[in-house]
Amino acid sequence: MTALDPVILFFLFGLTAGLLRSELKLPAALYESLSVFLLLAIGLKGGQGLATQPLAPLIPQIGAVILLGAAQTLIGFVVLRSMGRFSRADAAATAAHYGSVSVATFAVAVAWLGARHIDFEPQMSILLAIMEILAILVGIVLARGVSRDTDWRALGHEAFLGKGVTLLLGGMAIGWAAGPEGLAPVKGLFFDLFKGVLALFLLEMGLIVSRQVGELKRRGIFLIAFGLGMPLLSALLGLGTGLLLDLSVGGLTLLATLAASASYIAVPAAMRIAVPEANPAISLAGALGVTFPFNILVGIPLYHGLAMQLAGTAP
Amino acid sequence: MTALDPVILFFLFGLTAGLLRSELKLPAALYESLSVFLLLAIGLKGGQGLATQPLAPLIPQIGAVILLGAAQTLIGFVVLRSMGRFSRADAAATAAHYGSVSVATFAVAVAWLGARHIDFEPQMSILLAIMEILAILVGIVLARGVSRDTDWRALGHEAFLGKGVTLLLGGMAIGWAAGPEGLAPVKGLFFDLFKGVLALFLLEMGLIVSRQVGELKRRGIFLIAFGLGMPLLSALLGLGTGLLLDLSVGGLTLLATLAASASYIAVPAAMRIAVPEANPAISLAGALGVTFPFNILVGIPLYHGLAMQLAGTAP
Amino acid sequence: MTALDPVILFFLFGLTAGLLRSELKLPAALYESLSVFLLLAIGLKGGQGLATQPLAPLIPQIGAVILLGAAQTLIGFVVLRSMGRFSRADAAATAAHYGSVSVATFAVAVAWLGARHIDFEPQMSILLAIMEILAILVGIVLARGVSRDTDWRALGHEAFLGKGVTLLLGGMAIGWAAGPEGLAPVKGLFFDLFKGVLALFLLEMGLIVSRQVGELKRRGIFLIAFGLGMPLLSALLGLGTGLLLDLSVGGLTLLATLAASASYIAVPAAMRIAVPEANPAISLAGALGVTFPFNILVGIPLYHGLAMQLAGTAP
Amino acid sequence: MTLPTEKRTLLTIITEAIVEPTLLRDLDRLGVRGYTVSDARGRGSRGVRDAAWDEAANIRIEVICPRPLAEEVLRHLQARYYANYAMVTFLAEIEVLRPEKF
Amino acid sequence: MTLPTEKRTLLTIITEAIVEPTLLRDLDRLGVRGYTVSDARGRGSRGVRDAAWDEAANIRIEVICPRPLAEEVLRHLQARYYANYAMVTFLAEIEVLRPEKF
Amino acid sequence: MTLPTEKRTLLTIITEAIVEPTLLRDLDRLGVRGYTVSDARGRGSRGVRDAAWDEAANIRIEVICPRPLAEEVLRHLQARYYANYAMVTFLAEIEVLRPEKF
Ligand SMILES: Nc1ncnc2c1ncn2[C@@H]1O[C@H](COP(=O)(O)O)[C@@H](O)[C@H]1O
Ligand SMILES: Nc1ncnc2c1ncn2[C@@H]1O[C@H](COP(=O)(O)O)[C@@H](O)[C@H]1O
Ligand SMILES: Nc1ncnc2c1ncn2[C@@H]1O[C@H](COP(=O)(O)O)[C@@H](O)[C@H]1O
Ligand code: NA
Ligand code: NA
Ligand code: NA
Repeated sequence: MTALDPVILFFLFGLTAGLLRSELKLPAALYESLSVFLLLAIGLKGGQGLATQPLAPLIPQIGAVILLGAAQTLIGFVVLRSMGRFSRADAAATAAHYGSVSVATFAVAVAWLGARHIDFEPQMSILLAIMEILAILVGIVLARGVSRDTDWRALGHEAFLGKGVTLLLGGMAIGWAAGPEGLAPVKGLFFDLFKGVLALFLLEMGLIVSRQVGELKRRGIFLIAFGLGMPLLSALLGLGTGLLLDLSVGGLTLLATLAASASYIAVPAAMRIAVPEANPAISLAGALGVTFPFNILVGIPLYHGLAMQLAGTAP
Repeated sequence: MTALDPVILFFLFGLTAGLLRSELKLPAALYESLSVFLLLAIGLKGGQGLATQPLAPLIPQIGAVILLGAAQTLIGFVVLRSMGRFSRADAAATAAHYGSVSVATFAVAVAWLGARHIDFEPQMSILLAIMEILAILVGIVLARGVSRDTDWRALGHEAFLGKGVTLLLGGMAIGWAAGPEGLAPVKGLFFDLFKGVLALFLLEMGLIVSRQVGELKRRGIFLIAFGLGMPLLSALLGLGTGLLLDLSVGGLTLLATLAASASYIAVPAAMRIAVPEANPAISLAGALGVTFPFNILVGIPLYHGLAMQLAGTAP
Repeated sequence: MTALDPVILFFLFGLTAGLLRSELKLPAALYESLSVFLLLAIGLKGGQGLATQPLAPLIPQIGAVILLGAAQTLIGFVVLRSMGRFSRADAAATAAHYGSVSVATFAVAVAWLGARHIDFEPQMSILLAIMEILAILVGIVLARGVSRDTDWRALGHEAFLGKGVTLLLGGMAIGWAAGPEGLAPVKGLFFDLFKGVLALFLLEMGLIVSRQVGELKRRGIFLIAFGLGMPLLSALLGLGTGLLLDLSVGGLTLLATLAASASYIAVPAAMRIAVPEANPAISLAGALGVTFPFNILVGIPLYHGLAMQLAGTAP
Repeated sequence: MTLPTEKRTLLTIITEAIVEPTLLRDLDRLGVRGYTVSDARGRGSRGVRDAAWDEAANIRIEVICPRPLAEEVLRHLQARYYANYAMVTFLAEIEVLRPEKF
Repeated sequence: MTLPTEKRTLLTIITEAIVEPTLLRDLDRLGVRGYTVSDARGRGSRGVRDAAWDEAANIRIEVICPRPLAEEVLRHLQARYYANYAMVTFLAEIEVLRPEKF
Repeated sequence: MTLPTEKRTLLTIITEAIVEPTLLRDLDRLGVRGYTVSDARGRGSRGVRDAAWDEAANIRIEVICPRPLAEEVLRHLQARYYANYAMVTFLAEIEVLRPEKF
């Protein structure tokens, strides 16, 4: 009944242009700038929300999503090893992608909820950062085992001081320190333009996703099945966790979306260095070529529907 | 009486800085990003207009501008061959520039009409895309003749899937699918910032135009005369076509501007590949060094004045 | 009592991320684009202010800041030569940095005053440009002496047609020609987004400042002392000059800030070419590593407090 | 122990950015196994190309291959591009480790 | 009067942008005195890398050094990177003016 | 049939981005017929230059010319830039097709 969100239309446009082999190409610096903007904006929004409420309830929530992320990564690993017959390295790297989160998917869900005036807990951005950090650590441990000579300092640096996590946490710290009033002067840039910037970003995402098609064809049906099944399972785990944490319908939807989403920026980069024998094309084809479009086109409304039923507020 | 539009002032600033050999230089990625923005925004605006009206009247209009563009290209070719003694390749390539359209000129005209609250038909952006596509095809045919081994597939790809046409058509499709309400969330970026972005873009255009002066000096008076005369003739053809199509005063002005404008992005790139023996410096010196400034400084108000007289609504 | 401005928080975030060696890095094209934007916006604001008032009082003001800038550069030179035992080249280059101005510092001061609804004279942007031009000339003369073969044309080109000065003067000319009403269509970009853009810019500034720490450690205490003492002294000179010119409290604050600030873009580039034997790392470590943070964190409120006392309007 | 390197030819092509897609397709067709492209600007007999916008940008293509293939590519470039495009090419002798790769 | 140049080896490495920090750290450790990095894109046995985003971007690293050090670096790259990363390396003979610098 | 190539010298200069305009003017004055410039970053005796902003960016200039001219340019660079700027230069032997062009 409701028309497609324009941000989704931008994604479909990019995808179509890419599949038709149009010469359309955004400058790399624009893509990077848009992603800096989105990470900061999400951090700022979360941070300013936190400024207006007590931080204590955060502690159990953080603990819960750490368990959630770890569980997802382990389940993914087992499925990929046993059913997909992936090598240990490939299974660990791919599982780490799915145990982590996609900021673009999160942003689309935030925009989707915003368009429907559905509130959610501000700490969702913190949980986003935590799941991103965690999955990198778990993925590396899965691939390597924990040996004596694990360089934990380098690992921690990789996980906590990567570009995405830095921008999210920094944005959150600023938002928290400034509060909603303090942020008013920069609202014109970071909040009012959020959806437009997200739309442009998704145009580029569509172009990038269109390049995964070749790899998907090569890998066949298992990767597609995993790319669809894993987010569904993860969303259910996310909804379960959210119910235990007593989240609102918006919070449930977002936690399900976070769980269902798969990283395609921070984790690939970290895995490429930490587990070099894993083939990055496989994980990316799954996370970007299947799971990302599934989540933004089908997943988010679905998870929201389930969240309403579980919260007993079905319309 | 009315002050100069700020977008024009930005153009003059860029031009002056370039002529004075200032060290001012915008990053190439910024220029590219601004042009992506303008093409998308024009497409979106056109598309959302189309969403609110029947598409049937479009068909005769499309047919008419195809004839208009083809006529302009042929006239240009004949003039350049006979009066300018251009080689066949140079004449064809330059004529293709003038048979096509300049998105920047169109954007300035849209801003000019907007500042005066003059409405126009939303399908002008479609006509823009059509004229851009067409001139590439006609130009190539003029230069090559249609031989057996014309690679029509490559040609069509070049014409329909170039960056500019893709963005225009994609923006239009999104605008049409979302409609004015659907676009509301991205309005803050694509519509509210339109004039500011156009101003920055024209600053860079001024810098680029300033570099054409050397070539103009080398080529002498004929190129300047052609660069002034061709748009005037084309504008009259455009006005005539617009009257037949029963366009509003705003629509007449825009169609005259489209006809008068000469491409300096899509067509040069296409001609460079398809007609490599043509000297690109000549066409660019004419289109950018003479016709573009003439149109935005003098042409648009002039065409609007003529449009009002022809429509019998002179103030 | 008042919370920190968000722009300052962005600076502190960048500084912290840099000191922690985060992988955060903004694309170079973004940094350049933001600085183009800020220079234009400051020019436009100043220019539109000038459009509404007579230009005659400007003449003594321009004369006064020329003397102010020259005095600062000379004092800096003498101090660096005698107390710092700098080589003639290093002393001249560093003094030129301090005799000039920092546009970022000026922008933070403008935002700071704006947030407190404190008015100031629009010609401050002109004085900014003048001080920037002058310090380059004085610095070169100090380092070289004025010999027969001084290439005054090249020098003038360097000083007047550098990127920063061109954008400031061009923006001012546009703002002046268009006036506040004329600028309305581009207000959405250049004025409404000003603080957000400044915040992003300061994030990058924080990252850049964090890299000066190594050099500061190497150079020891004198450079830090100079980097703190010189702006304080300059601010007093600026306040004195402002009182003679009968500026408002806002104008006094801005002139003190201008005097106190040290260039880190235009002057380093000019000195690198004109005085190559000077070590650029020293001047930058002082101007960026000490003086810039000092001015935006401590200096601006301090200078404003002094301005109020001197103007006899202490709250 | 010195490394068992083998000689190959490095062909470098500096030309207009606009021909990148066409030229790379040509390289594929001629049997080149790989190439590297970077952005550049410059000056030559066709004037200054300062990369301020796409029309005035250069690229720099490097191809490592056996000498005969390098010469074949050069011959193709000479026939198809030299007359009409800003283009400079040169050959250099280099050593590689995995000769089967190039 | 000809210039008193001396021979050195230029080692060029073309590889994935993602390994830049790790690889530069390795170079430092191996005793390299300097290097130059630029951005690139390309095609090779691991497919097209068109630099549309970080994952698909290449870099081009140049190191001027004595031949033995170049070979040591190459041996390290072969052991540590060849199997798992898109990477191409080659050596060329060059002449420099300040031999003590490299 | 082998191609009729001729030997020339390729002079590569890696230096601070800030000197680009001055240096290119010098090259013109010395009679160089063309050059190619690309952006770079790096490390050397003057520390890390990571191109995060203009002050810390490098460029890489290539000039194809006859050996004597290359040496003349080098001598000029040595006299005018070596002491005060981050700069590395090297010469390589290459082959070109159109000797009259360089
Ligand atoms: N002598 C040269 N040395 C290095 N690069 C050159 C030389 N001549 C030309 N180039 C490069 O090749 C491009 C095309 O050269 P041309 O066809 O001579 O205009 C120029 O824009 C330069 O980037
Ligand atoms: N024959 C070649 N000539 C020049 N560059 C190459 C060649 N083969 C590969 N490359 C470059 O090296 C990168 C990695 O190559 P590969 O490991 O073969 O995928 C490619 O993306 C190209 O940029
Ligand atoms: N050994 C080297 N190999 C390759 N590039 C170098 C080397 N040494 C210095 N460079 C480059 O030249 C620039 C200036 O070097 P320097 O003057 O030694 O600081 C550095 O920033 C690097 O980009
Ligand atoms: Na997940
Ligand atoms: Na036209
Ligand atoms: Na100062």
